[in-house]
Amino acid sequence: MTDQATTTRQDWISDQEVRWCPGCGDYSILAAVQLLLPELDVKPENMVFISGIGCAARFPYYMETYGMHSIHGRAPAVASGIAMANPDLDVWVVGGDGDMLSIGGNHLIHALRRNINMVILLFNNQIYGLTKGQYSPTSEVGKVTKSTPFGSVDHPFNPISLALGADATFVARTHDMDRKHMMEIFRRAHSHTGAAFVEIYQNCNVFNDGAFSEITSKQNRSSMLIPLEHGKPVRFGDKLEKGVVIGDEGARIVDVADVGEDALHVHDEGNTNPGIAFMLSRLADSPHEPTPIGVFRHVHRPEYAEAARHQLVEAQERQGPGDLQALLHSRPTWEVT
Amino acid sequence: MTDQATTTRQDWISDQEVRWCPGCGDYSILAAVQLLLPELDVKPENMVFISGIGCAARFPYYMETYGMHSIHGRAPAVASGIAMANPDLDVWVVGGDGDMLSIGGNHLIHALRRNINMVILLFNNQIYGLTKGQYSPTSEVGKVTKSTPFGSVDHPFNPISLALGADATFVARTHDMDRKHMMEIFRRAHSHTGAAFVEIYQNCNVFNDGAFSEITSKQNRSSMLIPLEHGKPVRFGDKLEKGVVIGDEGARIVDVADVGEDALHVHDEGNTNPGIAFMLSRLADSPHEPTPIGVFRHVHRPEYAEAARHQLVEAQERQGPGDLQALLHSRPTWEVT
Amino acid sequence: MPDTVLRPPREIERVIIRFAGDSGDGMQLTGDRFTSASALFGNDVVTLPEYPAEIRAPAGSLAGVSAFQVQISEQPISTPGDAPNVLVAMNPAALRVNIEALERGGVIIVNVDSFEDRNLEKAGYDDNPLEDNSLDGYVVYEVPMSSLTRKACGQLGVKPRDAERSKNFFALGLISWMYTRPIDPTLDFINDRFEGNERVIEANTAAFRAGYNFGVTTELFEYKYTVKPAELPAGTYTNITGNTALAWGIVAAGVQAGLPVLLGSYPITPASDILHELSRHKNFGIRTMQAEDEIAGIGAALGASFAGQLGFTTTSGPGLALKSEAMGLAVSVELPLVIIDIQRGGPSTGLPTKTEAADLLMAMYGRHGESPVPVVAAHSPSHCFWATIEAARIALKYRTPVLLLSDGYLANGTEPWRLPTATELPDISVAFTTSPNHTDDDGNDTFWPYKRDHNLARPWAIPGTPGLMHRVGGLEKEDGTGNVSYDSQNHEHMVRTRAAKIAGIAADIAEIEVEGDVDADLLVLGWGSTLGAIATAVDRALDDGRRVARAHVDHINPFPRNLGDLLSRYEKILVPEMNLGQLSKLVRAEFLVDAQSLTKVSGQPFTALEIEEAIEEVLGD
Amino acid sequence: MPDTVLRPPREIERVIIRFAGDSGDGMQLTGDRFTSASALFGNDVVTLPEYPAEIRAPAGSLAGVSAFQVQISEQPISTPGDAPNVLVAMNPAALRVNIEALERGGVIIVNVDSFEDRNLEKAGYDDNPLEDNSLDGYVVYEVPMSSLTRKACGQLGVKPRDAERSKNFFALGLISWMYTRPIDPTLDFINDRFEGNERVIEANTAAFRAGYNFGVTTELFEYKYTVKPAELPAGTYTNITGNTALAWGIVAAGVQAGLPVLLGSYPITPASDILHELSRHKNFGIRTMQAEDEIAGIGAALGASFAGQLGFTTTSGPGLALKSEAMGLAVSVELPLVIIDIQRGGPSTGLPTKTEAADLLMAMYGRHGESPVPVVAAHSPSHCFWATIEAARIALKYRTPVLLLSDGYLANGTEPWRLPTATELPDISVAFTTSPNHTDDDGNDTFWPYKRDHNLARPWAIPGTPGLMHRVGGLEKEDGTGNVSYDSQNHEHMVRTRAAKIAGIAADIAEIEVEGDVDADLLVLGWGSTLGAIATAVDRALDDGRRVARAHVDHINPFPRNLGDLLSRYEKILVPEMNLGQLSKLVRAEFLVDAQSLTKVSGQPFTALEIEEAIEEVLGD
Ligand SMILES: Cc1ncc(C[n+]2csc(CCOP(=O)(O)OP(=O)(O)O)c2C)c(N)n1
Ligand SMILES: Cc1ncc(C[n+]2csc(CCOP(=O)(O)OP(=O)(O)O)c2C)c(N)n1
Ligand code: SF4
Ligand code: SF4
Ligand SMILES: [Mg+2]
Ligand SMILES: [Mg+2]
Repeated sequence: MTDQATTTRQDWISDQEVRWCPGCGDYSILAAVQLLLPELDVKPENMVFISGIGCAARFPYYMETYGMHSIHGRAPAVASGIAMANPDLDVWVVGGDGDMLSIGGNHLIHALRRNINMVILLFNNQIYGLTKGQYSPTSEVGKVTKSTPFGSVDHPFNPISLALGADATFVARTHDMDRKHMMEIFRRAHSHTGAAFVEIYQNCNVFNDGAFSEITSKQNRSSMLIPLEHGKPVRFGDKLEKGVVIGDEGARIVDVADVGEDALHVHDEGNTNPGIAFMLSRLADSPHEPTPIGVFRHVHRPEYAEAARHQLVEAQERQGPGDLQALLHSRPTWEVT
Repeated sequence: MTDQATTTRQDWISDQEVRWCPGCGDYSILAAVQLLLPELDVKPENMVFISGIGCAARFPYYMETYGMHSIHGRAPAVASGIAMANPDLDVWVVGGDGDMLSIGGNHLIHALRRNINMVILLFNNQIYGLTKGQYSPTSEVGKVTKSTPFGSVDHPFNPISLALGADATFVARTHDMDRKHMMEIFRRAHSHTGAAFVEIYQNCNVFNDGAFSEITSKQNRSSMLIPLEHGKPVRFGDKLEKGVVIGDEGARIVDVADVGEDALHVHDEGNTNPGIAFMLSRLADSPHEPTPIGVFRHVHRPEYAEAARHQLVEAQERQGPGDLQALLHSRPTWEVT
Repeated sequence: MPDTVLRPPREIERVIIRFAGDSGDGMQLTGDRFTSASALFGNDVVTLPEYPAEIRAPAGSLAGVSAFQVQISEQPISTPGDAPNVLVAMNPAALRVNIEALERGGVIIVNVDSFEDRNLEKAGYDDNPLEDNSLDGYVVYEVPMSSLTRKACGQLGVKPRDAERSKNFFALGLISWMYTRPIDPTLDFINDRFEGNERVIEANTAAFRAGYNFGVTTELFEYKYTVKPAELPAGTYTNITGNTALAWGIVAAGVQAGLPVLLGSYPITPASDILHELSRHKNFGIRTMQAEDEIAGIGAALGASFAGQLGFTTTSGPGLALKSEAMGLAVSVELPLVIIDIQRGGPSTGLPTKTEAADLLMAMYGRHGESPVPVVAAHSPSHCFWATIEAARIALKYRTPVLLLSDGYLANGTEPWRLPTATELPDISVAFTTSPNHTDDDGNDTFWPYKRDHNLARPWAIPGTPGLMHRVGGLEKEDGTGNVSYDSQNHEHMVRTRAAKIAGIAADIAEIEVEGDVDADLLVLGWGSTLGAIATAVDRALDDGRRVARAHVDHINPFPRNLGDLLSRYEKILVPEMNLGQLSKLVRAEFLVDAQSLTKVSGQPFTALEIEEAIEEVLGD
Repeated sequence: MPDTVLRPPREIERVIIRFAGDSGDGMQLTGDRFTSASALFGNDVVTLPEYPAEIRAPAGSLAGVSAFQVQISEQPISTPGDAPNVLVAMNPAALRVNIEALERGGVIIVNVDSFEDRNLEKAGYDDNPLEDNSLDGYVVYEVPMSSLTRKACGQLGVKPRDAERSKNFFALGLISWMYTRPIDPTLDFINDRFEGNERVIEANTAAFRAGYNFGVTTELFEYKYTVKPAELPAGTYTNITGNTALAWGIVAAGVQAGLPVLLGSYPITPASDILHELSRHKNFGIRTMQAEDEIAGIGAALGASFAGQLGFTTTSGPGLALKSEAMGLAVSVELPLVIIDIQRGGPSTGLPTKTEAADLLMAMYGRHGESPVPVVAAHSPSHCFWATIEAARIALKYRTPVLLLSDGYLANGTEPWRLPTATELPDISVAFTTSPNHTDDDGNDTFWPYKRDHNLARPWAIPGTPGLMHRVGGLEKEDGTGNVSYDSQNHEHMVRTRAAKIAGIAADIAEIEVEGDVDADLLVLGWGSTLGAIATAVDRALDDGRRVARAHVDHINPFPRNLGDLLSRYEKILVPEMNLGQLSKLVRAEFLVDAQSLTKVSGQPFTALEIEEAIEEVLGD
């Protein structure tokens, strides 16, 4: 199987029974990944999935690849070590909004600024699933959960803004109701050299059902999702009657009829300045308003593991390969006879 | 002393000998704070300085206030507890770029998103001082330090961008060479309700001397610092010949003569959309180009501790003050006689 | 509902019933209701719930089995019992997972409707166990619960799929009949719990009555039973889990200390419920902060303590590991703080929903440097209340972080608790320092934050107090002044003083008491949640004429001052523990006694039988 | 430089010199140079540097004093000596801080220029100690080092302020003359170190010669001394600090394992130098990652181990506390990993620049659940090299995280080290698993990640290996398959198996050996950096005719297999420790022997005298 250049979906399915709740959005994300991989030129033995703890973080068990279900919040750190150790590996990090934005927020932003080669899939269900329903750093203010019976009082993160604030080189958003879109975004993320951050709106039908349905349900999508496509004006709506313009106040939604097509912002994911991408990320503060999806940013910057490896090569070229005896004798020595 | 409404600088100086290296920028920041406080209507006993570990983090010892020199990276967390416990206290957090952006990055961004009432002073010297000179998450790529003898390979954070990405409500930058500017910014930060984030460019003359001198030295300031002033066009240069415009590519520096005064961006710190502030934060990637200083953002959003307290008041109004016996009997009971 | 079984109910002293089904089947609710009804009836009751680790494992799978065991008794009891006498199995997987625990010859009541091919296969049965004689040693009752429930509800117009959801109430009705339980409490409960949802109330009521009537009318069952009320000390009782008792203990500690409480916590099984419970009691002035992680949780709690509140933080093993460094800070700044660890199966993520008591040595030593903290352990669900107040008392009086240990078994298990009256609760309040406590060489009054009282506790002067401004921190401090000091002798003095402060608490805690045969050769020494199993085992051994004593340590650091003496009086010491021998290590090191370990690390509490057998083995004959 | 002192140098066996001055005075460099020159000359040398905690405390203050003690000897020695014989004090603060340590009657050489009012005041002297007879018991030499240096340099046109910077070389020159040290190594050093900066080379050289000549020409000093070369085993020697030896040990472990090394680390005193040193050796294929915190550091190292590299992480106490949870994961996933803790004064931030050995119990037990890890301790600067290789050997062979303990004293102290040849280094390589290791029920070849070898180690199959894809994690795993398992019996089995694996290492490590009087009544048992002081003390006691033996444990978990036996042979056991008795607790619990503690927690290593006195006390007379 693994010697052939091509794989089938079946090759990526491990023998472990999938144990998410029936109806959980995690299933469709898993399917999207398992359907995509056969389309890429990758081998299961070179693929490593690393996760922290949470429902989402069970992901690696279901993949017939190498994997580690590590500890809560630390997946980006473990994955960094793997990416540094072996450039031939395809390292994917999977985790929930609690795992990667609450306890693990720091490792996430540092992996992003370092631009270390890995695909990071953030399953954002705006809730703690595995611990049975507490609010998360992406839950909306006022959220009533087990730990906030009178409503939460803290303002949530906008994960796309946070990633851009950390100067991530690849930043995208997709959702669990659109397999094709997920596959396309994952494909793009995989092709990126560096840290590719993908936020996936994921429905937890047990503890936060319908959190995204206002924007992701079939009937609402065209009016509530704003697809970002490189080189194209940003438009949406049933008849593409809405669009986005950038002004002195930020990005805002307009009727195309009011401003004219030419005034629309033309999306440039390769803009080295993340300012516009950041503005786009602020179009929606919560999944109850028209929300951009797609690739916000995709730029090139030296990759950390490669740069580190490069220093090793340079050192060898400069100093020759390591010679232990020479090292031991590198400080002043004397002989006793 | 502390009974009087007014204080003098002397009232804010503790009896502990200041032990930073001679010439360290920390001295002037300490002086700025100790000079400012007498101008504010505050009492030493209501003032609490919390820090982590690092040279900067020694700050509380030198203030004749309450204070805790906690552990590396955790000051925002400890300060959060204090701010929640007692709204009458003025809580200040002080730390270095290692303390608050490396090990403590997560607590920082969470304090900012929660908007919990405290002034956060980040002493950014782009180096680890206390541990004698390793690079930090704000050091430029290629930095040669003890831990990176062949140059660092990771891309630094832009602290202002990061704070804006975390949706901070007050974000400002100042530097240790301009006492007046520092005092003004600290005053503004102090008057803010919520988390006020202030990045201070601070010279570590022992391990990273002159890191900011290209922009902060007296002779360079006018051409290299871009003052942000609310309601005013963003201009700088000896003769204010330069200005900033916002365009479809982001913010950029122009010759005023080329674009005309009216095209200049008029700074609005109260813009609820942080997009423009973010763009301004990207004007300079390092302190070797013209760099904005001043207040990037200052908006109102409910403060966390106050919102939490409000829930207590509401609960008491709804349920009456807590009655322990009633609580104990709140589940089904039965009598044994 | 007249009873057509002619024979009067047989009186039995106790019965152990285990309800088992798919996680979706509502077995926890069923068990809980049966328990409450029995408690209200006056029995002594102890429970042991068991959840699967997955939120919702696939229906019908072995991983998805959820169970709830309860012992009801006319005698005071302290465990949920060893082997169940009765197993209610709602599907083949539930039977398969639980059959091993059932006593030989015990009663099995199955929902026969669920024993069809698909479910049998999911449970890994090649043949239907109801048909292949594999259950020959047991008394098996096959009850078509699903279909009978559907029928009962169908009359109300409930759709079959929805009706099926009520089948746990059918089972509850049947068992309620079988053990002559009062039915009103359950009917009331249904009305309360599902208020506003008439359809569900009707369906559940119908199912419950159908189950009850099934017992009444069919002749399937030979007997019904009754368990008389237990003779418990007079008082008002409630049935309580350890986590609720602990949360209430936190509330009570705040009230009895006269201080607002701040809980800084991060969710983790099996501790989260404490956060949940406390967050409902804001009218007590309790602040709960769901922090970004465990370190922030303890950091915020310590900050609150610095500001003059009573800081708590709750967690389980992985979270406690993360708090290590901050606990060291709390030791150094000497502020009151209670850290609560609800232990679960380890190492690492381990078995999150199973119990274990293997964090003891981490509690003792899991910090760098010499960093002593008092350690208190709860020994039963209701004791979680008292242990919490005790931990807070020590924290406040000695200005020290205190570690309180509970475990998953106590957390979710229940027992009837005689509610204390206001006067039974200790006053644990302490005074803040509000004026200078020292006169300097020049005769000026000044404040020394590290000038200690006779308990070696330092003053607690909180921000907002004029004139007492001071700084604390994790660097070593000069004795008295609290200024940073790198002086050798001062450090030596401070390290030893901090140790002496904690050791000195021994004078301020209860002596340990021996139960059983005081003059026996063998002492069974326990800590934590093993109390019930040990007490039962020792009682049984005594009943069998064995000479055995027992003692239980609730304070592990420092130990009760008479513990050494006590241990020296017994030739043999047996220490049952849900770890590989951690308390045993401590007493061996401290008292040089040859304590023998009885260890169990299966995620399950000890049964009394296991301890009884170990006692027999040690005693020989 | 002809010597005008007529008398020939007096031969002495050893001398202990302490150089002390302001942090800005370059005392570390001076001490280091004197040490190197002496080592090159053939003496045995052991050093003890002491830094202030502040980067640069105010000049002239007590807090700013930096000192460097060195013992040079013609006999093999193992400590920097107890009380210095000679104190070089560059300013009043240095005198004040260090005078207490000096032997009664010892020599004090002061830079008299610095004894002016401002400096005296900063040092807290009311009167000038050089004038108030307070130094009467000592031999005091007042040397105007600043002015003489200024003069010597002035001739080269160096500005007085700059010249003053060279005064440490004046002191070095003077002491070099006094102890008849060769001067060429120092002149060479100056040329090397300051290459490219001619001005500085000239100034330092001039100052050094001026100091030397001051000894030669003035008649201030009655004698000069010489210490003959020591008789050390033949070989090539270098003078090495513990941290350098440790870093080289990491390099060597990688070479001897045939694996690339990844160090994931976060800077912290006194461990940072290991990161610094390793980051210079990239040509060995060593990756060093300065992580965002300690957790990321160990996380990355574990990731590298998973990917087939040799993962290391270095830290000190506060960082080790933070790594607790991740170490538990490493225990659970059973991958090779070496965690290195350079202990410092605690608790909390404590005394970052001072030594202590109080993290032992945290190393043993600082993780939740039953989470055993091997613990190895280094006992001298050069032993840090060997202990690192040994830790890596165990980690690789048994697929386990291993904790290696060193401390601030070893880290910065030096000793001459006979460099090993290539053949003296062990081969610690292990093989990756590259093909299926199991046949399933259907006869198919498959890979079981938790099928163990005879050492109970699981296979190490790394990403990139076709056909062996598998997942590991922190949840409990089924024996063999490694699939997640919540089964009770499996958990019990796995907990005990992990414990057995670590315990089994006892068969694979050296037995502990006794030195001294094997048949004595008293055994002095040590671990870690106390070795030198213990050995010296025991030797002296033996010289005094005392009957005493000693043994030193380098493996603390598991203990050497003969330790119990050994301990049982001695009536009395004394355990000197730089903590409050941690090893003592372990041996008492394990072997039920009445080990007595001798404890010191002052941030300073033991002196041999302290141990000698304790031996005397225990032995009585
Ligand atoms: C150190 C630690 N703290 C807490 C937990 C408990 N815990 C497990 S998963 C989780 C959060 C789950 O939420 P999220 O990451 O959003 O994942 P989801 O379940 O929603 O997919 C928590 C708090 C843990 N396992 N370890
Ligand atoms: C848990 C922990 N890790 C590491 C350290 C060591 N440490 C102390 S301060 C510091 C960084 C100092 O840099 P920064 O925060 O930028 O402060 P500065 O000294 O530059 O003001 C480090 C790594 C520590 N004290 N605690
Ligand atoms: S709890 Fe929510 S996120 Fe977790 S498996 Fe169930 S539906 Fe999915
Ligand atoms: S090391 Fe740098 S930051 Fe620290 S006190 Fe000295 S000059 Fe200031
Ligand atoms: Mg989630
Ligand atoms: Mg810094």
